Amino acid sequence: MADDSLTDIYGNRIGVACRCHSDLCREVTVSGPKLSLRSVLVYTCGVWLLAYAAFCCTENTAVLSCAIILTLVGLMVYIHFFKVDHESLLIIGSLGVQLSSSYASGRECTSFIEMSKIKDVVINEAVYMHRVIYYLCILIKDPADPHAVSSVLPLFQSSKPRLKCLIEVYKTCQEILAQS
Amino acid sequence: CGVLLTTATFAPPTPALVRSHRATARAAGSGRHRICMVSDFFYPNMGGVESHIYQLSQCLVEQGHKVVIATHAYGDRRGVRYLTRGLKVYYLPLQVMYNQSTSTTCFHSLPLLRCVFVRERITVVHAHSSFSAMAHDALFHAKTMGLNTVFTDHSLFGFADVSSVLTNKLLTVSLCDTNHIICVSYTSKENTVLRAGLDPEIVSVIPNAVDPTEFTPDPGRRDDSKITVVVVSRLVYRKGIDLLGGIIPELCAKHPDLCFLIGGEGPKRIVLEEVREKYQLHDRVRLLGALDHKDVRDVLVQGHIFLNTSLTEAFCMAIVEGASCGLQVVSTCVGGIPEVLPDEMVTLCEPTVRSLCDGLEIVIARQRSGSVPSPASIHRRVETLYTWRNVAERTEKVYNRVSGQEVLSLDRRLTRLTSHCGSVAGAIFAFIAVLNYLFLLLLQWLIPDDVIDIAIDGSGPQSCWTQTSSKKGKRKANQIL
Amino acid sequence: MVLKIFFPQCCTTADSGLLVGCWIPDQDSAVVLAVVHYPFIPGQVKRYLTEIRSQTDVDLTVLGSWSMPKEGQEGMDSFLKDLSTIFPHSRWLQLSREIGKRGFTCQVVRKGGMFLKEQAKEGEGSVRDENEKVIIVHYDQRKVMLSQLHPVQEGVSHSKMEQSALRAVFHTVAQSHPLFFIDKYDDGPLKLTHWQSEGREASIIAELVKQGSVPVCKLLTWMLSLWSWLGSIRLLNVPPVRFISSKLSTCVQLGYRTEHLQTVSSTRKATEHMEFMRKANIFVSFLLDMALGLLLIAWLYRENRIGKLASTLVPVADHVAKELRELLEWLMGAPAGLKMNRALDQVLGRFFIYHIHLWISYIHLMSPFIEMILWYVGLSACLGLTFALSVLSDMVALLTFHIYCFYVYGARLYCLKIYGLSSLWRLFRGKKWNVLRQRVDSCSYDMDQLFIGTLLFTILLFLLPTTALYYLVFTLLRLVVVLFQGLIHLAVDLLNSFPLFAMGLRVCRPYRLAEGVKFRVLCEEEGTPLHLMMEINPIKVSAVLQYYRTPTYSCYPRDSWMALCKKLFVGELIYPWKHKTTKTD
Amino acid sequence: PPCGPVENKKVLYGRQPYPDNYVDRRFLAELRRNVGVQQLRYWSVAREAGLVGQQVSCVAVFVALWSSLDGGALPPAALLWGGLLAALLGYGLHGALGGGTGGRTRWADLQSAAIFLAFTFGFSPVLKTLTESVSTDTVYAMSALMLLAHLLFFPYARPSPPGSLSLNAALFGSVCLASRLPGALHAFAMLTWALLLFALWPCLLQRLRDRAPRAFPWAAALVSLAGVGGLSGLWPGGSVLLLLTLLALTLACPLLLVRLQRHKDNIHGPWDEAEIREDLSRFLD
Repeated sequence: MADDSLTDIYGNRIGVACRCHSDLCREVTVSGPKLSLRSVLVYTCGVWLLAYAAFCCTENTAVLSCAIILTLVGLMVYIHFFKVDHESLLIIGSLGVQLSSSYASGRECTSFIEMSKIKDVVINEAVYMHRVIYYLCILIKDPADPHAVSSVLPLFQSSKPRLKCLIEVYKTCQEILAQS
Repeated sequence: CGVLLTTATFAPPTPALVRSHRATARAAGSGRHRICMVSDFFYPNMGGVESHIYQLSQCLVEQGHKVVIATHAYGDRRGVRYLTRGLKVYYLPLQVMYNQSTSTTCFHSLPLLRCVFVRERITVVHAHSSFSAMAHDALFHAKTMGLNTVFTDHSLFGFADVSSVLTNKLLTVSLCDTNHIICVSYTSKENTVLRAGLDPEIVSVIPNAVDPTEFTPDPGRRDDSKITVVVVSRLVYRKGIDLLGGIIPELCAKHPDLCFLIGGEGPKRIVLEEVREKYQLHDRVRLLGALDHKDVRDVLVQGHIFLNTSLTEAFCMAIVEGASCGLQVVSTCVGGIPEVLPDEMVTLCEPTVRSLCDGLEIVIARQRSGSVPSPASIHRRVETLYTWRNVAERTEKVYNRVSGQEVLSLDRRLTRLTSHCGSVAGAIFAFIAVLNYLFLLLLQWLIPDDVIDIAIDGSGPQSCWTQTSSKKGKRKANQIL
Repeated sequence: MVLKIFFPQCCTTADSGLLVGCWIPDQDSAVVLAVVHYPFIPGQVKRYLTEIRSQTDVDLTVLGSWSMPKEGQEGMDSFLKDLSTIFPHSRWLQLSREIGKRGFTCQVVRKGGMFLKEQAKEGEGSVRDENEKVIIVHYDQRKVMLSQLHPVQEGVSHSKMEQSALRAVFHTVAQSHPLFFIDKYDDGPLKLTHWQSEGREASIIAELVKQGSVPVCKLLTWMLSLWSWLGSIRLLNVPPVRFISSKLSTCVQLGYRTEHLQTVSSTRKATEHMEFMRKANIFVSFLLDMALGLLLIAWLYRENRIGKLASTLVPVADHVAKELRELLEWLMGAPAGLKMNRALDQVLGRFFIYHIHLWISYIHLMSPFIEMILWYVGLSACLGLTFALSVLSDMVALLTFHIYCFYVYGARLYCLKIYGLSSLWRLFRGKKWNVLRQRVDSCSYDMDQLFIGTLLFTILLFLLPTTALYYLVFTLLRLVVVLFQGLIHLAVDLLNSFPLFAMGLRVCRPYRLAEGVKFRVLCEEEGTPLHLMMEINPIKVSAVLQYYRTPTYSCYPRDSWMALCKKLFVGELIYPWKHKTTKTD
Repeated sequence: PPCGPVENKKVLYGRQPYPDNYVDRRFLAELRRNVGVQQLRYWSVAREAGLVGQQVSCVAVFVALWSSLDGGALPPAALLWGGLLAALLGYGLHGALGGGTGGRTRWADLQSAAIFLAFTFGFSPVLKTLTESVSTDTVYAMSALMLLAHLLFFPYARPSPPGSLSLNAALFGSVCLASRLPGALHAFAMLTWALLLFALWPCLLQRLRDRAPRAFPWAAALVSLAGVGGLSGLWPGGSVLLLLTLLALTLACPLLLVRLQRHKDNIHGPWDEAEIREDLSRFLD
């Protein structure tokens, strides 16, 4: 399923890999665009130039050191908390679905949803940032009423693949869900 | 993260289906249109415009057209929903300003509406109601994007005061380059032609309709030991509630067996309450408060006479509904009302207490003598007068005509605006049109059309809405209606 | 159906034997708890299982067999199959490991009825179920046993609990706690492999501490009951005393501390997780508080710091008074070129200056005793840092009482003016406020009403700037004091409510507080079932704060900033505390 | 285009033999222009405009009085006596014109008068300090604004119960002006006159207009004359300006209105919202 033509909703290329561990267990990994060195450099240079301009005006070296610390901390915070490297979805038949997203710094956020709580996996439409997009989501059962949906959990929130990719993932999910 | 959730779901489309969508991306002229209805007024709001849009869309879907509806978000109801037969409704998050109408800036709604038009591959944009800012915005954007436009006017306007002068100017601007306009009655057509300075040839008269199966008579429900007059309307000045406040004591004094059943809510309720208080009519005048659409029929069938006291009305759906339930109709003779029902089915009066009382007395006397036709026969007659299928067929003709026309290019549009709308307003709106076009170019650069996913059709020739695959959507639709 | 077998990590290298564990009803999963090694006598195994079953709530059974082939030990298969006839079961698991392979295979033998037995010509009384798929989930027995799944569900009956396989697994492993305390090296008749609790010796010390804490707790409880009896006697419940004590933060803090100590010292064993955590949190923050308080005392009572403090206090008060007097004099002139009403200005200014005079003479009257008061007050720190801070807050409140008075006068005057002006403004426009309909109605006034209303309106309007300026200045002063007090309250609240124990647990033993689990695919070998590793997903730090925060008064919703600004504009009084008590009374 | 003997009926039920956008010759046949527009006559308009003129003059009279009091040309006692005389005369005239007292007894009138006098007298010393720190320009600007507001919001159609906003604005302006006067008695006299001019005079004028329509223009002319005359002693340029304004208001503006009447083009048709012409409040009272 490694397809080069898959893009996210902004038209950036994304990588999608599907691993088949057994007929009960699939893992789909969607990796967004890598942190580009160019943009990092551009931002860093921008901040430093600003700092240098401020330094020329104020003649205070604290401005420069401040700018350096600011860029470093900002980069670290961005890498650690915001920049998602890849998101993966591990579906284990009759056990549950595990969502994990790894950040560029290597931090990983994982959550596991048991099969007994999952009502279905569906493709849905939503209004997002002045456009209407498709997204994949898990419908969570209402514990009080097994036929009702208590909440909706969107998948691939940061990579936001387009419909073509979503349909592939959807089919994979449905295959496993149908078995159990 | 700002994701707004929707509730409807659908089954997986096969890849072959998706491909076929792409292949027929611009298959206009095949007799099947992809229509986007835009209005601020739609369910869960209730009223004439709302049910017009819904019923018309349903009939068009039945004819094999693809229809989507765009409206603004109502409270929690935002995102995308599906109604019966895969009719898709976009509840877009636009700010509501006054009376359920959104604010207009001519720009801020462009990104969302463009996204809807592109992903649904819309060919005709059909806007409804001149009170709806979103409808005018959509017309403006659709023309910028080179789509054909149709506008339906549901209301009448005067020419006397300052506010109507301003709104008429805006209507002139909005309609001067719209392909076709639909009015609901001949009076409404004259009014619209005068207000917007239009060529009457591009204005069609297509009336509203009533779903006759929803309004069936049930003579067993009414109490024949007395005579009941039913009024169902919003209790506002324009509906002539002040007149009603004069009629009630006059007639109740004369006829001890007369009862009034009044459904609806509004600021003029206080007038009716005061009348009821003063003349001690608590057992004979019942105020039911706001009614759900589904309860209207149950109220109507309890009465013998339907009374309409409106002071202005483009096309009065209420009297058709009343007649469809087999009631005798008494109405004021204003606006398009004389065109609506044949003379033998309605008693028309001047909008004064005296005249309305006289009209009611005639009907009461007729009712007493038993010389009125039976409710069932009246219903059978009304059934043939207005049907949504007829409305849809006539609207379809308008679409066919419109889709053959070319949309004005920007330079011709500017010429039209400046020549047609007066020098000042024309210049201003020509400038706005240019800005809007530039904004569209910017959006197309930021998110090119081919990055926007083509939506899976819920209705139309390639509809994936089938009985088996859409149980959930069906259930949701039933909850909505 | 898919069968899930939860297999402890420590048993993967165990010798061959019987799998002991339990089936989880409805969920189609089995939890393996231990392996019983050869040789054993079946009767003994059965007796042992019933013994354990009586100790725990777990329905412990023999699940199947485990074979771990070693060099020179072949041909166990037939023996293992024979075992299935000895122990009653509906499904018999046969897990076997092969030499040189990491994964192991599993066969499920389902017991058939008589009919099936005849059909299957093998004559073994069982039928192999080929369709059944198996997932083997490895888990760390110790971590699973000790961890607590969140959100905590306690006191909820099993029927109401959501049907969750994982929760059931965690519950089972935690319940079979007694199983793991049987020593590996005991010369019992059975040899088992499972996670082994270590350090009996350390637990002896813990036991001793537990035993010793009981009389301490009893003593504490008795003292506390005495204390609360003292608090409940009639004298302290007279309205003014109660009002004052509810406004003094020291008294409030005293109340909290008593309540906390009562919780900690109750001799009843904390059986439920939340209760235990609450006790532990309170105890740890109490200890920290005491330690900080003692540190403060150690610093304060050295090198005559109290004396120095006292000697600076009076000049500071003098200085403040002088500044205030200057401020008032500035206000009585033409401050910032504003157009004030001179007569009103003078009256207000003199009134306030007189107040300052009163206050400063009171301070001077007190000055000989200040050092002594400070010395005694400083001792309160031995009750904990929170007490010292609360006392400080109260002292600030008392010492800035004049500012509070100014503020109240200013606010009342201003409030009255605003109220009058707003209603007269409506009269000015020919409107009035309809109380019944909650809206502004138009109204035709009499001519004399209009005349007097306008006269008053004019006068009030021209006097407004003067009052507003006084109000503004004193509100700013008051806000500074309130801000200071608020900071102190925040610190006290943090010390009181911070779940220190839970936080420590989260940092040092992340598996103890679990948000859920995560799975890792272990190995994929042809012919073996899917092997997953189940790891504990520790709870987020923010969630720890949310769950285990000791509730205090700051948890109640506060005024929003908009509401505060509106109050300030209208001239309502603002306080650092909530009017919680007045509402409930 | 269909052509046949079938006439296109203007009804919506039943199918027509024409397309939906067909325009027949009766299209816009019911359009009416300028329905029910009443023709204005110059002199009646001018007569009504006299009311506006006299109200402007009232303000001028008030300003003239204040100015002469401020300059010391007029002693406050004389003004008070004059006020008393005017009040008594006016009250007598009001009574003489009859037409019912509107439910007010003499006792109530006396009470009101007592309240006016007591409050004004009580507050007039306070007034003096009130605007002390406010600069004179500000006070003048505020008074001018308020008197202008009085003129703008005055209920010219029916001046008898004076409109709250206009009366209040006038009183506010006069309090501002009175606070600039040298003494408490001055302020008291000024406020009394404000009351006479802005509150009581319109009532009398309304009574005059109802009962003695012939006397009304003369009363208006008298006030106008008083305004012009009063101002001429203090500021001749101002009086000329006032005279011109009065002329423009009473003579030129009505002429303009009558001339513009010809260009009126009001469209009416069946789409107009029906008006309720009858008085429906009779059902509720």
